[in-house]
Amino acid sequence: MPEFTDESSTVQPPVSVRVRFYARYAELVGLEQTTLNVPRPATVGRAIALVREQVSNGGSLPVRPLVAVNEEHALPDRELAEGDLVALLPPLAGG
Amino acid sequence: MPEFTDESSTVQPPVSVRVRFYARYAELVGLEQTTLNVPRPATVGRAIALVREQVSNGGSLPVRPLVAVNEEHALPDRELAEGDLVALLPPLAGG
Amino acid sequence: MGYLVTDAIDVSELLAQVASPGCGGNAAFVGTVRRSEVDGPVNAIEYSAYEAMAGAEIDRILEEVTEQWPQAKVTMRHRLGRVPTGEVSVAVVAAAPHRDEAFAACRHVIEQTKTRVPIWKKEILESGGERWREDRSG
Amino acid sequence: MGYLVTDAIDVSELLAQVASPGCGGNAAFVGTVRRSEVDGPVNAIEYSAYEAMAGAEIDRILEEVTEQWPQAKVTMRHRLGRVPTGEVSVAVVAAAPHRDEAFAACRHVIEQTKTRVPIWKKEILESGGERWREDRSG
Repeated sequence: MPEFTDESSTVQPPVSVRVRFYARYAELVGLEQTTLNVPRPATVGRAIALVREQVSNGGSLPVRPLVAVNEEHALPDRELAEGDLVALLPPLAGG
Repeated sequence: MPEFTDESSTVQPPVSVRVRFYARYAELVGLEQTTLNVPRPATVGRAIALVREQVSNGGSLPVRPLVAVNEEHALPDRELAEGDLVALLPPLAGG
Repeated sequence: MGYLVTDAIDVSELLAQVASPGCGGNAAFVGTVRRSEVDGPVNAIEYSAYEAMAGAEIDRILEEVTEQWPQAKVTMRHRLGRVPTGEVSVAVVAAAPHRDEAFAACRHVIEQTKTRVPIWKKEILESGGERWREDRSG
Repeated sequence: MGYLVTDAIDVSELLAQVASPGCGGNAAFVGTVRRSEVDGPVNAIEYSAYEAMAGAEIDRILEEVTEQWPQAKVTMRHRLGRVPTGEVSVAVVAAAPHRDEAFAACRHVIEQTKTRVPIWKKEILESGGERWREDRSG
Protein backbone atom coordinates (compact mmCIF):
# COMPACT_ATOMS: atom_id res chain seq x y z
CA MET A 1 0.00 0.00 0.00
CA PRO A 2 1.20 3.53 -0.77
CA GLU A 3 2.04 5.79 2.17
CA PHE A 4 -0.17 8.85 2.56
CA THR A 5 1.65 11.95 3.79
CA ASP A 6 -1.32 14.30 4.11
CA GLU A 7 0.10 16.94 6.48
CA SER A 8 -3.00 17.31 8.58
CA SER A 9 -3.05 13.64 9.49
CA THR A 10 0.68 13.16 9.97
CA VAL A 11 1.45 12.63 13.65
CA GLN A 12 4.34 14.91 14.49
CA PRO A 13 6.24 14.75 17.76
CA PRO A 14 5.37 17.36 20.41
CA VAL A 15 7.44 20.52 20.67
CA SER A 16 9.93 20.55 23.50
CA VAL A 17 10.37 23.94 25.15
CA ARG A 18 12.07 25.26 28.27
CA VAL A 19 9.81 27.03 30.76
CA ARG A 20 11.16 29.51 33.29
CA PHE A 21 9.47 31.00 36.33
CA TYR A 22 10.36 34.38 37.77
CA ALA A 23 9.99 36.24 41.05
CA ARG A 24 6.74 35.35 42.85
CA TYR A 25 5.88 32.63 40.33
CA ALA A 26 9.17 30.86 41.06
CA GLU A 27 8.24 30.95 44.75
CA LEU A 28 4.74 29.61 44.01
CA VAL A 29 5.92 26.54 42.11
CA GLY A 30 9.21 26.14 43.96
CA LEU A 31 10.98 25.89 40.65
CA GLU A 32 13.02 28.11 38.35
CA GLN A 33 13.03 26.06 35.17
CA THR A 34 11.50 22.93 33.68
CA THR A 35 11.08 21.42 30.24
CA LEU A 36 7.72 20.75 28.66
CA ASN A 37 6.51 18.75 25.68
CA VAL A 38 3.70 20.66 24.03
CA PRO A 39 1.48 18.79 21.53
CA ARG A 40 1.05 20.51 18.18
CA PRO A 41 -0.18 23.06 17.37
CA ALA A 42 2.08 24.20 20.18
CA THR A 43 1.02 27.66 21.29
CA VAL A 44 1.89 29.73 24.32
CA GLY A 45 -1.66 29.26 25.60
CA ARG A 46 -1.37 25.48 25.33
CA ALA A 47 1.99 25.53 27.10
CA ILE A 48 0.55 27.54 29.98
CA ALA A 49 -2.39 25.15 30.30
CA LEU A 50 0.05 22.23 30.52
CA VAL A 51 2.19 24.02 33.11
CA ARG A 52 -0.90 24.57 35.24
CA GLU A 53 -1.78 20.85 35.01
CA GLN A 54 1.62 19.21 35.23
CA VAL A 55 3.81 21.39 37.45
CA SER A 56 3.42 20.99 41.20
CA ASN A 57 1.20 23.84 42.48
CA GLY A 58 0.91 25.04 38.85
CA GLY A 59 -2.81 25.66 39.41
CA SER A 60 -1.87 28.62 41.59
CA LEU A 61 -0.54 30.41 38.52
CA PRO A 62 -2.95 32.66 36.62
CA VAL A 63 -4.73 31.27 33.55
CA ARG A 64 -3.29 34.07 31.40
CA PRO A 65 0.01 35.19 32.88
CA LEU A 66 2.36 37.61 31.16
CA VAL A 67 4.62 35.50 28.93
CA ALA A 68 7.84 36.08 27.04
CA VAL A 69 9.24 33.80 24.34
CA ASN A 70 12.95 34.07 23.65
CA GLU A 71 13.19 37.34 25.61
CA GLU A 72 10.28 39.06 23.89
CA HIS A 73 6.73 39.57 25.10
CA ALA A 74 4.36 37.06 23.47
CA LEU A 75 0.59 36.57 23.20
CA PRO A 76 -1.27 33.30 23.92
CA ASP A 77 -1.66 32.42 20.23
CA ARG A 78 2.06 32.66 19.57
CA GLU A 79 3.30 29.37 18.09
CA LEU A 80 6.26 27.72 19.77
CA ALA A 81 9.24 26.10 18.07
CA GLU A 82 11.53 23.38 19.35
CA GLY A 83 13.87 24.72 22.03
CA ASP A 84 12.01 27.98 22.62
CA LEU A 85 12.47 29.63 25.99
CA VAL A 86 9.08 30.41 27.54
CA ALA A 87 9.16 32.72 30.55
CA LEU A 88 6.24 33.25 32.93
CA LEU A 89 6.38 36.81 34.28
CA PRO A 90 4.49 38.10 37.32
CA PRO A 91 3.04 41.62 36.92
CA LEU A 92 6.00 43.91 36.23
CA ALA A 93 7.04 46.35 38.92
CA GLY A 94 10.16 48.09 37.75
CA GLY A 95 10.89 51.72 38.55
CA MET B 1 -18.56 132.80 44.37
CA PRO B 2 -18.73 129.35 45.90
CA GLU B 3 -15.90 127.03 45.08
CA PHE B 4 -16.87 123.95 43.07
CA THR B 5 -14.96 120.82 43.92
CA ASP B 6 -16.37 118.56 41.24
CA GLU B 7 -13.74 115.81 41.17
CA SER B 8 -13.56 115.56 37.42
CA SER B 9 -12.61 119.19 37.05
CA THR B 10 -10.18 119.43 39.94
CA VAL B 11 -6.66 119.75 38.65
CA GLN B 12 -4.53 117.24 40.50
CA PRO B 13 -0.75 117.12 40.23
CA PRO B 14 0.76 114.47 37.96
CA VAL B 15 1.92 111.17 39.40
CA SER B 16 5.66 110.88 39.81
CA VAL B 17 7.00 107.38 39.11
CA ARG B 18 10.42 105.83 38.66
CA VAL B 19 11.03 104.12 35.33
CA ARG B 20 13.69 101.48 34.90
CA PHE B 21 15.10 99.96 31.71
CA TYR B 22 16.53 96.48 31.51
CA ALA B 23 18.86 94.53 29.23
CA ARG B 24 18.54 95.58 25.58
CA TYR B 25 16.18 98.45 26.43
CA ALA B 26 18.79 99.96 28.77
CA GLU B 27 21.26 99.79 25.90
CA LEU B 28 18.77 101.40 23.49
CA VAL B 29 18.09 104.44 25.65
CA GLY B 30 21.54 104.52 27.30
CA LEU B 31 19.85 104.80 30.66
CA GLU B 32 18.96 102.53 33.56
CA GLN B 33 16.54 104.69 35.47
CA THR B 34 14.68 107.96 35.16
CA THR B 35 11.75 109.65 36.85
CA LEU B 36 8.61 110.62 35.02
CA ASN B 37 5.61 112.81 35.82
CA VAL B 38 2.52 111.16 34.40
CA PRO B 39 -0.67 113.29 34.08
CA ARG B 40 -3.78 111.76 35.58
CA PRO B 41 -5.32 109.32 34.95
CA ALA B 42 -1.81 107.92 35.17
CA THR B 43 -1.77 104.52 33.55
CA VAL B 44 1.05 102.25 32.44
CA GLY B 45 0.12 102.92 28.82
CA ARG B 46 0.35 106.67 29.35
CA ALA B 47 3.70 106.32 31.09
CA ILE B 48 5.09 104.30 28.18
CA ALA B 49 3.85 106.89 25.67
CA LEU B 50 5.63 109.62 27.64
CA VAL B 51 8.83 107.58 27.85
CA ARG B 52 8.79 107.15 24.07
CA GLU B 53 8.35 110.93 23.63
CA GLN B 54 10.59 112.33 26.33
CA VAL B 55 13.47 109.90 26.79
CA SER B 56 16.35 110.17 24.34
CA ASN B 57 15.94 107.45 21.70
CA GLY B 58 12.72 106.42 23.50
CA GLY B 59 11.01 106.05 20.12
CA SER B 60 13.09 102.95 19.51
CA LEU B 61 11.22 101.19 22.31
CA PRO B 62 8.13 99.20 21.32
CA VAL B 63 4.70 100.81 21.69
CA ARG B 64 3.57 98.01 23.99
CA PRO B 65 6.57 96.61 25.81
CA LEU B 66 6.32 94.10 28.63
CA VAL B 67 5.95 96.13 31.83
CA ALA B 68 6.20 95.41 35.53
CA VAL B 69 4.95 97.67 38.29
CA ASN B 70 6.49 97.17 41.71
CA GLU B 71 7.96 93.84 40.68
CA GLU B 72 4.77 92.39 39.22
CA HIS B 73 3.71 92.09 35.60
CA ALA B 74 1.22 94.84 34.69
CA LEU B 75 -1.11 95.60 31.77
CA PRO B 76 -1.34 98.96 29.95
CA ASP B 77 -4.52 100.01 31.77
CA ARG B 78 -2.95 99.53 35.20
CA GLU B 79 -3.21 102.78 37.17
CA LEU B 80 -0.03 104.14 38.68
CA ALA B 81 0.40 105.61 42.16
CA GLU B 82 2.94 108.12 43.39
CA GLY B 83 6.37 106.52 43.75
CA ASP B 84 5.57 103.37 41.77
CA LEU B 85 8.47 101.55 40.15
CA VAL B 86 7.73 100.95 36.47
CA ALA B 87 10.08 98.50 34.71
CA LEU B 88 10.31 98.10 30.95
CA LEU B 89 11.23 94.51 30.16
CA PRO B 90 12.53 93.23 26.82
CA PRO B 91 11.12 89.84 25.72
CA LEU B 92 12.07 87.37 28.47
CA ALA B 93 14.67 84.76 27.69
CA GLY B 94 15.38 82.85 30.88
CA GLY B 95 16.15 79.18 30.92
CA MET C 1 23.48 47.09 27.81
CA GLY C 2 24.83 47.92 31.24
CA TYR C 3 21.49 49.42 32.18
CA LEU C 4 21.05 47.14 35.19
CA VAL C 5 23.36 47.98 38.07
CA THR C 6 23.86 46.98 41.66
CA ASP C 7 25.70 50.10 42.81
CA ALA C 8 24.24 53.53 43.57
CA ILE C 9 23.06 55.50 40.52
CA ASP C 10 24.74 58.87 39.96
CA VAL C 11 22.21 61.12 38.17
CA SER C 12 24.70 63.90 37.45
CA GLU C 13 27.02 61.45 35.75
CA LEU C 14 24.13 60.15 33.63
CA LEU C 15 23.14 63.68 32.63
CA ALA C 16 26.74 64.31 31.61
CA GLN C 17 26.64 61.18 29.44
CA VAL C 18 23.78 62.45 27.28
CA ALA C 19 24.76 66.12 27.33
CA SER C 20 26.00 67.61 24.10
CA PRO C 21 26.67 71.13 22.87
CA GLY C 22 23.68 70.95 20.52
CA CYS C 23 21.21 69.89 23.21
CA GLY C 24 19.98 72.67 25.48
CA GLY C 25 17.09 70.75 27.06
CA ASN C 26 17.73 67.91 29.47
CA ALA C 27 15.02 66.07 31.36
CA ALA C 28 15.43 63.45 34.04
CA PHE C 29 13.21 61.08 35.92
CA VAL C 30 14.53 59.65 39.14
CA GLY C 31 12.63 57.03 41.09
CA THR C 32 13.48 56.55 44.73
CA VAL C 33 12.35 53.96 47.23
CA ARG C 34 9.45 55.27 49.27
CA ARG C 35 9.12 54.68 52.97
CA SER C 36 5.36 54.64 53.33
CA GLU C 37 3.55 51.74 51.78
CA VAL C 38 0.24 50.10 52.37
CA ASP C 39 1.57 47.36 54.61
CA GLY C 40 3.63 49.59 56.85
CA PRO C 41 7.01 51.29 56.77
CA VAL C 42 9.45 49.95 54.20
CA ASN C 43 13.16 49.66 54.97
CA ALA C 44 14.25 48.66 51.49
CA ILE C 45 13.12 47.15 48.23
CA GLU C 46 14.72 44.06 46.79
CA TYR C 47 14.70 44.35 42.99
CA SER C 48 15.10 41.31 40.77
CA ALA C 49 14.96 40.96 37.00
CA TYR C 50 14.89 38.57 34.10
CA GLU C 51 18.16 40.19 33.21
CA ALA C 52 18.74 39.09 29.62
CA MET C 53 15.24 40.09 28.58
CA ALA C 54 15.29 43.30 30.62
CA GLY C 55 18.46 44.43 28.86
CA ALA C 56 17.03 43.53 25.45
CA GLU C 57 13.74 45.29 26.20
CA ILE C 58 15.50 48.45 27.36
CA ASP C 59 17.56 48.37 24.16
CA ARG C 60 14.32 48.21 22.17
CA ILE C 61 12.78 51.10 24.15
CA LEU C 62 15.83 53.29 23.58
CA GLU C 63 15.81 52.44 19.87
CA GLU C 64 12.17 53.53 19.67
CA VAL C 65 13.15 56.86 21.22
CA THR C 66 15.82 57.35 18.57
CA GLU C 67 13.25 56.64 15.86
CA GLN C 68 10.63 58.94 17.30
CA TRP C 69 12.93 61.76 18.44
CA PRO C 70 16.02 61.47 16.23
CA GLN C 71 17.75 64.41 17.88
CA ALA C 72 17.30 63.14 21.42
CA LYS C 73 19.97 61.28 23.36
CA VAL C 74 18.71 59.10 26.17
CA THR C 75 20.00 56.57 28.63
CA MET C 76 18.86 54.95 31.82
CA ARG C 77 19.89 52.83 34.78
CA HIS C 78 17.83 50.49 36.93
CA ARG C 79 19.22 49.20 40.17
CA LEU C 80 18.89 45.55 41.18
CA GLY C 81 19.33 43.93 44.56
CA ARG C 82 18.50 45.57 47.87
CA VAL C 83 17.89 49.34 47.62
CA PRO C 84 17.39 51.15 50.96
CA THR C 85 14.55 53.66 51.43
CA GLY C 86 15.38 57.02 49.90
CA GLU C 87 17.93 55.71 47.42
CA VAL C 88 17.57 55.85 43.66
CA SER C 89 16.05 52.74 42.06
CA VAL C 90 15.76 54.04 38.50
CA ALA C 91 16.99 57.03 36.54
CA VAL C 92 16.18 58.10 32.99
CA VAL C 93 17.90 61.07 31.35
CA ALA C 94 17.18 62.64 27.99
CA ALA C 95 18.91 65.47 26.17
CA ALA C 96 17.50 67.22 23.12
CA PRO C 97 17.85 70.55 21.34
CA HIS C 98 14.62 71.71 22.97
CA ARG C 99 12.77 70.82 26.13
CA ASP C 100 9.59 69.40 24.58
CA GLU C 101 11.52 66.54 23.02
CA ALA C 102 13.58 66.02 26.16
CA PHE C 103 10.49 65.71 28.36
CA ALA C 104 8.67 63.51 25.84
CA ALA C 105 11.60 61.15 25.36
CA CYS C 106 12.24 60.90 29.10
CA ARG C 107 8.60 60.23 29.81
CA HIS C 108 8.40 57.59 27.07
CA VAL C 109 11.32 55.67 28.51
CA ILE C 110 10.04 55.58 32.08
CA GLU C 111 6.48 54.68 31.06
CA GLN C 112 7.63 51.93 28.73
CA THR C 113 10.12 50.66 31.27
CA LYS C 114 7.41 50.24 33.86
CA THR C 115 5.11 48.57 31.33
CA ARG C 116 7.49 46.24 29.52
CA VAL C 117 10.75 45.58 31.34
CA PRO C 118 10.72 42.39 33.44
CA ILE C 119 11.74 43.69 36.84
CA TRP C 120 10.06 42.86 40.15
CA LYS C 121 10.21 44.28 43.61
CA LYS C 122 9.82 42.83 47.04
CA GLU C 123 9.26 45.23 49.91
CA ILE C 124 11.37 44.61 52.99
CA LEU C 125 9.14 45.90 55.76
CA GLU C 126 10.31 47.47 58.99
CA SER C 127 8.20 44.85 60.75
CA GLY C 128 10.52 42.18 59.36
CA GLY C 129 8.04 40.91 56.80
CA GLU C 130 8.51 40.80 53.06
CA ARG C 131 5.96 41.36 50.33
CA TRP C 132 5.97 41.25 46.54
CA ARG C 133 4.74 44.57 45.24
CA GLU C 134 3.04 44.35 41.88
CA ASP C 135 1.51 47.67 40.98
CA ARG C 136 2.89 50.27 38.65
CA SER C 137 1.75 53.48 40.25
CA GLY C 138 5.13 54.44 41.73
CA MET D 1 14.93 83.31 47.50
CA GLY D 2 18.43 82.20 46.62
CA TYR D 3 17.17 80.92 43.27
CA LEU D 4 19.56 83.11 41.28
CA VAL D 5 23.17 81.98 41.49
CA THR D 6 26.47 82.81 39.87
CA ASP D 7 28.24 79.52 40.60
CA ALA D 8 27.77 76.17 38.85
CA ILE D 9 24.47 74.42 39.57
CA ASP D 10 24.68 70.95 41.14
CA VAL D 11 21.62 68.97 40.02
CA SER D 12 22.23 66.05 42.38
CA GLU D 13 22.35 68.40 45.33
CA LEU D 14 19.07 69.98 44.23
CA LEU D 15 17.44 66.56 43.87
CA ALA D 16 18.60 65.72 47.37
CA GLN D 17 17.00 68.93 48.65
CA VAL D 18 13.51 67.95 47.49
CA ALA D 19 13.83 64.23 48.12
CA SER D 20 11.77 62.77 50.94
CA PRO D 21 10.88 59.25 52.05
CA GLY D 22 7.27 59.74 50.96
CA CYS D 23 8.16 60.89 47.44
CA GLY D 24 9.12 58.12 45.03
CA GLY D 25 8.89 60.18 41.83
CA ASN D 26 11.44 62.86 41.08
CA ALA D 27 11.58 64.83 37.86
CA ALA D 28 14.19 67.31 36.77
CA PHE D 29 14.65 69.75 33.94
CA VAL D 30 18.15 70.96 33.24
CA GLY D 31 18.86 73.64 30.67
CA THR D 32 22.37 73.91 29.29
CA VAL D 33 23.95 76.47 27.02
CA ARG D 34 23.86 75.29 23.42
CA ARG D 35 26.75 75.79 21.07
CA SER D 36 24.93 76.07 17.75
CA GLU D 37 22.82 79.13 17.27
CA VAL D 38 21.52 81.01 14.29
CA ASP D 39 24.31 83.56 14.18
CA GLY D 40 27.15 81.10 14.53
CA PRO D 41 28.86 79.16 17.27
CA VAL D 42 28.27 80.40 20.79
CA ASN D 43 31.06 80.40 23.39
CA ALA D 44 28.91 81.45 26.30
CA ILE D 45 25.70 83.16 27.32
CA GLU D 46 25.67 86.17 29.57
CA TYR D 47 22.52 86.04 31.71
CA SER D 48 21.16 89.13 33.42
CA ALA D 49 18.03 89.63 35.47
CA TYR D 50 15.79 92.13 37.17
CA GLU D 51 16.81 90.32 40.29
CA ALA D 52 14.29 91.52 42.87
CA MET D 53 11.36 90.81 40.56
CA ALA D 54 12.82 87.53 39.32
CA GLY D 55 13.11 86.25 42.89
CA ALA D 56 9.56 87.38 43.69
CA GLU D 57 8.17 85.83 40.50
CA ILE D 58 9.89 82.52 41.19
CA ASP D 59 8.45 82.59 44.70
CA ARG D 60 4.99 83.04 43.19
CA ILE D 61 5.52 80.20 40.70
CA LEU D 62 6.63 77.82 43.45
CA GLU D 63 3.64 78.83 45.59
CA GLU D 64 1.33 78.00 42.68
CA VAL D 65 2.90 74.55 42.48
CA THR D 66 2.22 73.98 46.16
CA GLU D 67 -1.40 74.98 45.65
CA GLN D 68 -1.90 72.81 42.56
CA TRP D 69 0.16 69.78 43.70
CA PRO D 70 0.12 69.94 47.52
CA GLN D 71 2.25 66.81 47.88
CA ALA D 72 4.97 67.98 45.51
CA LYS D 73 8.21 69.55 46.66
CA VAL D 74 9.95 71.73 44.10
CA THR D 75 12.89 74.04 43.85
CA MET D 76 14.98 75.62 41.14
CA ARG D 77 18.15 77.54 40.36
CA HIS D 78 18.90 79.93 37.53
CA ARG D 79 22.43 80.99 36.86
CA LEU D 80 23.35 84.61 36.13
CA GLY D 81 26.50 86.07 34.61
CA ARG D 82 28.59 84.37 31.98
CA VAL D 83 27.78 80.65 31.49
CA PRO D 84 30.08 78.75 29.09
CA THR D 85 28.67 76.45 26.41
CA GLY D 86 27.62 73.10 27.84
CA GLU D 87 27.17 74.31 31.41
CA VAL D 88 23.85 74.34 33.26
CA SER D 89 21.91 77.62 33.06
CA VAL D 90 18.74 76.48 34.81
CA ALA D 91 17.61 73.48 36.83
CA VAL D 92 14.17 72.62 38.17
CA VAL D 93 13.58 69.61 40.40
CA ALA D 94 10.30 68.22 41.68
CA ALA D 95 9.60 65.34 44.04
CA ALA D 96 6.16 63.83 44.56
CA PRO D 97 4.66 60.56 45.74
CA HIS D 98 4.08 59.55 42.10
CA ARG D 99 5.67 60.46 38.82
CA ASP D 100 2.70 62.20 37.17
CA GLU D 101 2.73 64.94 39.76
CA ALA D 102 6.51 65.19 39.66
CA PHE D 103 6.57 65.65 35.88
CA ALA D 104 3.63 68.08 35.92
CA ALA D 105 5.09 70.22 38.70
CA CYS D 106 8.53 70.27 37.08
CA ARG D 107 7.09 71.18 33.71
CA HIS D 108 4.93 73.94 35.20
CA VAL D 109 7.92 75.58 36.85
CA ILE D 110 10.12 75.61 33.76
CA GLU D 111 7.32 76.82 31.46
CA GLN D 112 6.27 79.57 33.83
CA THR D 113 9.87 80.55 34.46
CA LYS D 114 10.47 81.06 30.77
CA THR D 115 7.21 82.99 30.39
CA ARG D 116 7.25 85.21 33.47
CA VAL D 117 10.66 85.56 35.12
CA PRO D 118 12.60 88.67 34.00
CA ILE D 119 15.86 87.15 32.82
CA TRP D 120 17.68 87.97 29.60
CA LYS D 121 20.48 86.40 27.69
CA LYS D 122 23.18 87.75 25.45
CA GLU D 123 25.04 85.27 23.26
CA ILE D 124 28.78 85.64 23.26
CA LEU D 125 29.69 84.41 19.79
CA GLU D 126 32.88 82.63 18.84
CA SER D 127 33.29 85.33 16.18
CA GLY D 128 33.70 87.88 18.98
CA GLY D 129 30.28 89.42 18.47
CA GLU D 130 27.48 89.64 21.00
CA ARG D 131 23.75 89.37 20.44
CA TRP D 132 20.67 89.62 22.65
CA ARG D 133 18.65 86.45 22.26
CA GLU D 134 14.95 86.94 22.80
CA ASP D 135 13.09 83.78 21.96
CA ARG D 136 11.78 81.18 24.35
CA SER D 137 12.24 78.01 22.39
CA GLY D 138 15.30 76.75 24.30
